[in-house]
Amino acid sequence: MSVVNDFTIQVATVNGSGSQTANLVLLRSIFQMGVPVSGKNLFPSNIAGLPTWFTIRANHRGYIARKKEIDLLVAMNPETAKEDVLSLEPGRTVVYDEPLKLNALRDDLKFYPVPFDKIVAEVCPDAKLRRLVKNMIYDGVLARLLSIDLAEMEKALGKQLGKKPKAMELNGNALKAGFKYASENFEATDAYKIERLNKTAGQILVEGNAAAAMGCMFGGATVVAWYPITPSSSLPESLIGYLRKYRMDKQTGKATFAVVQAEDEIAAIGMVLGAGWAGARAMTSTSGPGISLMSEFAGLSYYAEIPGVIFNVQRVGPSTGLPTRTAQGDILFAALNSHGDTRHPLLLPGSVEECFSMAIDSFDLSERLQTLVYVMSDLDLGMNTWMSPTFTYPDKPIDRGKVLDEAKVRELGASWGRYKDVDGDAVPWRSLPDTKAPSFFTRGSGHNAMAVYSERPDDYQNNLDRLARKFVTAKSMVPAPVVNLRNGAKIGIVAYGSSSFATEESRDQLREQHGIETSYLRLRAYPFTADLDDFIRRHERVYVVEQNRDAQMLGLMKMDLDASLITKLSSVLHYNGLPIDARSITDGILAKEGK
Amino acid sequence: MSVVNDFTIQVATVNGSGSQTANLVLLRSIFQMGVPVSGKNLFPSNIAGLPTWFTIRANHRGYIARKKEIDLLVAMNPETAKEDVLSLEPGRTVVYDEPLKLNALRDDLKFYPVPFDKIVAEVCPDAKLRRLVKNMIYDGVLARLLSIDLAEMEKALGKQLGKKPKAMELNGNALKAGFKYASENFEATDAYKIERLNKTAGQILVEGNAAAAMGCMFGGATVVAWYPITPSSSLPESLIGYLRKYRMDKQTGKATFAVVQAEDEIAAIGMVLGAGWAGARAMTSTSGPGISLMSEFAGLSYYAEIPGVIFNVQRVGPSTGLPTRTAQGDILFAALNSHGDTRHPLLLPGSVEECFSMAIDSFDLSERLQTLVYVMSDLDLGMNTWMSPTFTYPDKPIDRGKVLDEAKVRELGASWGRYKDVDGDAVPWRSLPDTKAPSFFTRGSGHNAMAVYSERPDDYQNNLDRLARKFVTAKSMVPAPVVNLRNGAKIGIVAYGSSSFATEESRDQLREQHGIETSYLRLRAYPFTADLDDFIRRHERVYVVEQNRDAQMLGLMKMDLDASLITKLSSVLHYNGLPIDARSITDGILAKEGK
Amino acid sequence: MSDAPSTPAKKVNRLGLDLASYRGSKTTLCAGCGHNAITERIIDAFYEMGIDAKKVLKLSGIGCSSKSPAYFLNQAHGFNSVHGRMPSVATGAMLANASMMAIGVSGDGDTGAIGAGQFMHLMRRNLPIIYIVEDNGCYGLTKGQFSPTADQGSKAKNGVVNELPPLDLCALAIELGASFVARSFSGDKKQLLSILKAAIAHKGTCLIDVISPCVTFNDHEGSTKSYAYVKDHDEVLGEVTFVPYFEDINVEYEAGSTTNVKMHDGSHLYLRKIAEDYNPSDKMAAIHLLHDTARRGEFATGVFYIEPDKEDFTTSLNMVDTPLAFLTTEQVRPPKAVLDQLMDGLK
Amino acid sequence: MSDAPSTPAKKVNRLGLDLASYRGSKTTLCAGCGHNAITERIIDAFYEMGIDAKKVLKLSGIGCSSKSPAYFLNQAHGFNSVHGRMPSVATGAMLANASMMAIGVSGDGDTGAIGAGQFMHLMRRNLPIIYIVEDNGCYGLTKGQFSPTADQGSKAKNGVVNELPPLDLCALAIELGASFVARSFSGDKKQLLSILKAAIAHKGTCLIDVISPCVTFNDHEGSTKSYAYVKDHDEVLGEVTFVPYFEDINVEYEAGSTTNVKMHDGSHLYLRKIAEDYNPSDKMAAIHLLHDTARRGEFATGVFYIEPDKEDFTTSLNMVDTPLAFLTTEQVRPPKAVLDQLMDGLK
Ligand SMILES: Cc1ncc(C[n+]2csc(CCOP(=O)(O)OP(=O)(O)O)c2C)c(N)n1
Ligand SMILES: Cc1ncc(C[n+]2csc(CCOP(=O)(O)OP(=O)(O)O)c2C)c(N)n1
Ligand code: SF4
Ligand code: SF4
Ligand SMILES: [Mg+2]
Ligand SMILES: [Mg+2]
Repeated sequence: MSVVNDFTIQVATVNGSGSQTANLVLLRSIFQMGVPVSGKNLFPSNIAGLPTWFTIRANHRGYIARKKEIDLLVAMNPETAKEDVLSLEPGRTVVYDEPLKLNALRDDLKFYPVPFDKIVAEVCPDAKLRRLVKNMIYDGVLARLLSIDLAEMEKALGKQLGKKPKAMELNGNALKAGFKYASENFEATDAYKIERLNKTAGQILVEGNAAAAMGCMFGGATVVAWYPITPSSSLPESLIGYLRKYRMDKQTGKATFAVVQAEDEIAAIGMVLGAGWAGARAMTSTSGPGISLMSEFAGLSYYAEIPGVIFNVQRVGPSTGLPTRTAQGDILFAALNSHGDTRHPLLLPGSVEECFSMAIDSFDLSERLQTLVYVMSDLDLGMNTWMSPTFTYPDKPIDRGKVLDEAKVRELGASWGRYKDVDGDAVPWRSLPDTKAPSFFTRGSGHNAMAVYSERPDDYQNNLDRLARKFVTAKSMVPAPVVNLRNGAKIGIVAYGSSSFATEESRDQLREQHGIETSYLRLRAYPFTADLDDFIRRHERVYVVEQNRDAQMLGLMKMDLDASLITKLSSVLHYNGLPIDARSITDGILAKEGK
Repeated sequence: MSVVNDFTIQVATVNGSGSQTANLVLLRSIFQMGVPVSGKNLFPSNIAGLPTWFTIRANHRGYIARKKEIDLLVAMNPETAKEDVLSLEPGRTVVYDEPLKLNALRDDLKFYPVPFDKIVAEVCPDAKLRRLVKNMIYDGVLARLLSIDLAEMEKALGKQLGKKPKAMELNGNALKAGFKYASENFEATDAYKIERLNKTAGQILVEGNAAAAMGCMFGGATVVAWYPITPSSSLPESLIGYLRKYRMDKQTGKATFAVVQAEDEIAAIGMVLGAGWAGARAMTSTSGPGISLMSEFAGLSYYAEIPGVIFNVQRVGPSTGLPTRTAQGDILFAALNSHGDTRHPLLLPGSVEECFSMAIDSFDLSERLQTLVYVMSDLDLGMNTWMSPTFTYPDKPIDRGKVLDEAKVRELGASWGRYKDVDGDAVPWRSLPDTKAPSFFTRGSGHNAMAVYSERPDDYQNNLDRLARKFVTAKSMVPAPVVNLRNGAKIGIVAYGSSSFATEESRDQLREQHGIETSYLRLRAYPFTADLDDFIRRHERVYVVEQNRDAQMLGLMKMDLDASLITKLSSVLHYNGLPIDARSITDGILAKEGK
Repeated sequence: MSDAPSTPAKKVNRLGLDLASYRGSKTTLCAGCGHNAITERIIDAFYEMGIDAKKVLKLSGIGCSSKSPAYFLNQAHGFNSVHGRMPSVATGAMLANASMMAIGVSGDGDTGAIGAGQFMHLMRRNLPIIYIVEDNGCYGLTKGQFSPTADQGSKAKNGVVNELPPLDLCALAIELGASFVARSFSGDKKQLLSILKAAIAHKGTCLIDVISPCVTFNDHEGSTKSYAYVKDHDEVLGEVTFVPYFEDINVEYEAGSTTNVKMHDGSHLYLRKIAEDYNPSDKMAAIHLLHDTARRGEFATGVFYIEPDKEDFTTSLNMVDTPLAFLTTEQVRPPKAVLDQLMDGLK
Repeated sequence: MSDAPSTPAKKVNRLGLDLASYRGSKTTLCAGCGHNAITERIIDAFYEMGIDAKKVLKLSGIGCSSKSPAYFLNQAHGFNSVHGRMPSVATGAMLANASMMAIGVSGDGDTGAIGAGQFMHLMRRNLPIIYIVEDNGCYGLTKGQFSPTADQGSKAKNGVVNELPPLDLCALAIELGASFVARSFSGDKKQLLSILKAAIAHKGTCLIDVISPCVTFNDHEGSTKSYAYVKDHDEVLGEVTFVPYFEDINVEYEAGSTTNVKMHDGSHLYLRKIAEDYNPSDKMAAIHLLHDTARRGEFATGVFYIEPDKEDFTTSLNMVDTPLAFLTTEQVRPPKAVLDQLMDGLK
């Protein structure tokens, strides 16, 4: 009996060897057959020549988180082939480059040797191109082994290569040659199979960074200052593409945006604050090392109350660390980012869909609160390929918050003060240059409510207190958590961001395999809302799932929550640089439950 | 009846007007009379022309924290004179510049008008010098009013001016002229009086930054890289003076140190890490904005395990804030300083004496742990003048920690790995360049225990886990808290750093004025030791006293402590930029106690 | 009232504004600080050029110098940002609203030390800004430490000797691509005013290095940035007289050997040469002059280099005319059809 | 064993070490990357100069280029620090142990963008270091974005055009005070080796800008940093032959118009001039040459500037001979009497 629509394929290659096309074609062809999929690329921190693993998970129930176990290995990389094969569970399948002779390693696996070089030589006369085309052959082999419709592969290839007839032809031939070789040499296997389903209609395949970039465009970002860094770069780079295509003024052909590749992250955030101060919707995108460098400016923005959006596509620490490994490791640092008493709101997208929608919302939130907003994505969410429902067009116009217009200037008159709380929500009205509103001088904390220079202790403390109250106001503006309560569940789970899909899958495992019902609260923002308190109160024990060592979100929760609630909390942590998987969460919870 | 040896004098001047000498002479003359004193300078963030207040507290019980109420005001600054006078409690004394006519403002104060310009014209023929000498006159007036021995003032003046005969003469004359004027014009007042005591023998007067600088010299600092910033600059600047005097090699006249004024704080910390890596005892000194800029390197040092010492003389946030206002506001940010999972040990000097001793210890601690150590001073401790017992010469030689020497290389042989835990304390052995020990390549987290490049999930996680264990080892190396338990006390107080003196005074107030016994734990380091748990366990309610808005140390405690202990904790906070005072703590505790 | 005695007409500029309208808050710098004199000249220049202060953005880093923007043009929005980072803040602000005129004030520490990288990249971008370095060879606000423009061998009050050669910000600015590079002295009213007016008319980066003595910390022997020293060693490159387009061409200046530079806005700048062969459009000659004078321990002053037609950064970004800051939802949010199209491509 | 057949003597240098002793780990850069060729030349140079690798510190920032130190001199301690901050790390390391020789490897992004400020100040200090910029006009490791040395007008693979003029790191280094400034091309084995050897003998900052094509991201039309383009436009300033002090003066080189530069360690460097009047001790001439060639869209290569006697930073600090890293408690802790004296002063 074969496993249908529920297995994981891993392609082990070397980076720079051009396997990306083959992998995406494989992914997409399964998707086109209506079977939910996700693709994860585990790549090294160099450009070419080091081991890379692309993992495709197909799952009829729609689980799209990482799964630990590999069911089918495509072993193209001599360097890792042995270890890759040795780490498989018994009974699994290996497609491999024939000269590697991997079949000698174990006898509890199914081996399919493929003479890639021989086949590619036949279909690709130009020797220089063979390296690129070779990978397409394993797609053909897999089409045959997994019963994937070859036509779907060809369609996917077309989508991937676009209008490049020569490339289409070469790759198409390689695909067919692989299929043919498998048909002729391997008895039809029953182990793993893709069968048509109807579970991907209305769905898209997209990376979180591209989704966020679309969000930025529709969110009305006007100034983008960035500095390249893995795994963030593809966000601004996608955004540049979208802006150049969709944000040029129809009449004049001129840009409704400015994008600057800054000289570093300090300059990037400086430009964002300068632009935000002068009235743009400004943003930057970076990763941990950039967040570190932005700390000083972040503090200034908090006190001077300047809007701006920072996308933090998180990777593990530190700098000179592993830029291609994922983590949710900057939570505490971002929330507290700067010396002195400082707090920043965080948005926590839990899907590519939310990368899109929260990108849009982040600009409104930032302008309404007049403070920096951090959108905390991560490498897994940002750079991997996720299935998602199509995105929803925003139904509200852009909200620029409390910006003085002529009417408001008349209304407030002399009572206006840049840092005066006239509405009781601790959010003052701001005045933009080049308008009819009064001008003012912007500084850090050395000012009174009227923005006049002051070193008075009372002015300083009053301002600090108002800023604290503003952070309370923020609770009413940030997206509430998504709560799923189960009748009678004693256990609650709190998770956020890219841990969400694995957490949902883990809840199924706990219920189905261990008879444990759990409720779930998915955080979507910091500061926390009262929903969190309610949720914890309703449950006996609450597990906080995160991808870092130091239980960072739990740390933030402890700082805010009533001590009686804290006694209920404990952590399930995953921090080896790989995306979290459901089994790790399930095992973590079972262990703490004493099971 | 007069108040003897227990009052506060405030001199209100304009900065740049040369009042520092007069103020220190006044301070020192009281000190010389055996009466405990402390001096605090509240100065603006500019160089000349803005209001400055110098406050001297004399207290026979030895309280040296700030006291809120002013008993005797010397009003020299026309700009603030009115507000200064209006804010006094009834019955207090005002010495003022006659033309200001302050006596018209209130009739519940004692006023002593002094025609400073007239007097100075008589004693100082050179008109250009009068501005400088004028202040000495109020010292003379006060000597008379407070019964301070004029000879002690002259002695203090000698100490201050050293071997400058002309300056001595001019200032001495002004002093005498003031004394004479007061003798002739004011009836001997009884309100406040200094009487000789014997409570300053064996004590010194010193600022925390100078004390820390001495500690750095005796601690064997060899590389100092710094960037000017208030209120830190006087630490490295004092250090330069000490090093040039006491750390030149006798035989060759050459320096046993290198001091570099770096181009900014990023360069300063980079130099510290480069030097620490190559084997120096390296340090920098900065304040909050510098800590923010050092974040990226701080993370690298945590993972690459490079020693170094950072003195953080804290001021309020943010940059462009109030550089001349004090706070304990960088606690959380420093402890967590960098993206990713990172923790840094903090030393928390609670007196100028500890500024000295902890500076010495910080280098040993940093080298023993092979990590950055933050010494968390602040403006109040660092720049104000404190009475202190004389400092103790270190009784142990310098401890450079686990540095491979030839014997150890032979012993460990091939089993050595730069990041290998051979001793079970999670602290590996390090190898320095230019020794017989093996070389290795230093990177952030992309390495295994042998310092070989690795992107393996298990290597990464193992290393993170070892680093976490190393932080546990740190608990056995950092100074334990100072605990004072009171029989039957239900209330415990936790404080640290410059809050200590006010906290001790507040305990006396609580006991003597409100009948409340309290125990006290003074934190001296992060990570916390088990003493803290014990202390909390012993008490029903524990108040954590800090000088920041966000209860930062409490936040760190919550992250570490068992939830059952957290329920006992609450905060007493002071964050208006002025040094904390006992009354604020007492009131804060009383309010929470419902009294 | 109609029967009020007639008063002499208040002197006003082309906008009908008097000089006072161009002032700022009261200075909190030391009496006699060179920075205050520069502030005065800035006020004069904006007044005389008849610039609408509401169209000006004032930006700075941190330092005594960086406090100055609070002391001029109260009608303009100002931003005292963080140490060394005025260039990036100014860049962002000008992107948000490219119709504004930016004036950035920095110090030699702010620009030459912590801000060196941002300084370089602003020059390279040729951002339209008047970038004034109030150059006193020391860190005034932190009490007199050496800055990177301190003279080699000069001695601070505490006896420490500066062993490092000074940065020449003008030579660097020219090398880096700034399109208007000048130096003056805070005490030279006439020259500084002319240069500032010329800078106001130029579109692109105007780097003006103004020697500005710190009377408190750097006015000691051994420092070349003290008043006395500068007065003796101030080599005036040429007198600058500026003819703004809204005034008669008929300005008083001596004829002679002049270079007529056509400014961005059509106005002209005449340089009176001292060196017979000096040409402000020749980079190499400018660098040469700077090196030569520096070698002699002198400061050249004047406008060293102008490239009036060099494209500035905001122009190169091809933005719509409406400032980005004021675009509406309709202008910045593509229609739903675009989202649909994008979604289709991902199905 | 004594009866083993005799093998031909392994080629060794003056320390009796073979070339292999100077190698590092296997490169993980792209095949054909210019950076690898530079690594090879570094190995050759240290081998030929007979330098004890244990006396070398290898330092870098972040980037493909900054990975290089792992690929040479395995016997040396290496430090792959953070992006753009190699200069400060190197400075600290050399203070800790001034007896070492430092080699820093950086990229054009690492040095010209995020590291511009530290680059400036290292040059200004004349820190003794061989500072190599592996200059490919792009950010290799982050996949090919433009760096500040990318040519104006060149087009990245994604179609974005670089509108900004390139920084000339050599001209800047000369302006800033580096005492040895050169440029070469990663593919020019002979010249690069000579320059490296000369740099090894020089004490002070040796800035070597090595054009090093990125075969993966920048080897496209429009980029002047690609192999093909550079080969066509590579203007060789002069052949450099180095005579190290431990070898015979008798080195093969053509006689002709030469400048004999006395190096810090007593050895000599001969430059063969192409331009008749070129003199590597003349700053202005060097800057002139760089501007001229740059204007023509060409790269000058060779040693542009040498100031052999300029005091280096570690020397100016007047440190004791024992490296600070190895001072004992007795050497760094003054006796109790000093503390007593200090305490007395505060009583
Ligand atoms: C990140 C940071 N580091 C240090 C400081 C302290 N600081 C304030 S102003 C200044 C130097 C000012 O020198 P300069 O720019 O020359 O201005 P001046 O006061 O001489 O006019 C420094 C170091 C700071 N504000 N921020
Ligand atoms: C603070 C920080 N920002 C960004 C990055 C990402 N990053 C790594 S290498 C690099 C640029 C490398 O370019 P270059 O120095 O020219 O080296 P090349 O790879 O071209 O040799 C960048 C931006 C980083 N590591 N750290
Ligand atoms: S300290 Fe110097 S630079 Fe600062 S205001 Fe005073 S004179 Fe000016
Ligand atoms: S990406 Fe470019 S710079 Fe990086 S290793 Fe490859 S060829 Fe070299
Ligand atoms: Mg200055
Ligand atoms: Mg590069």
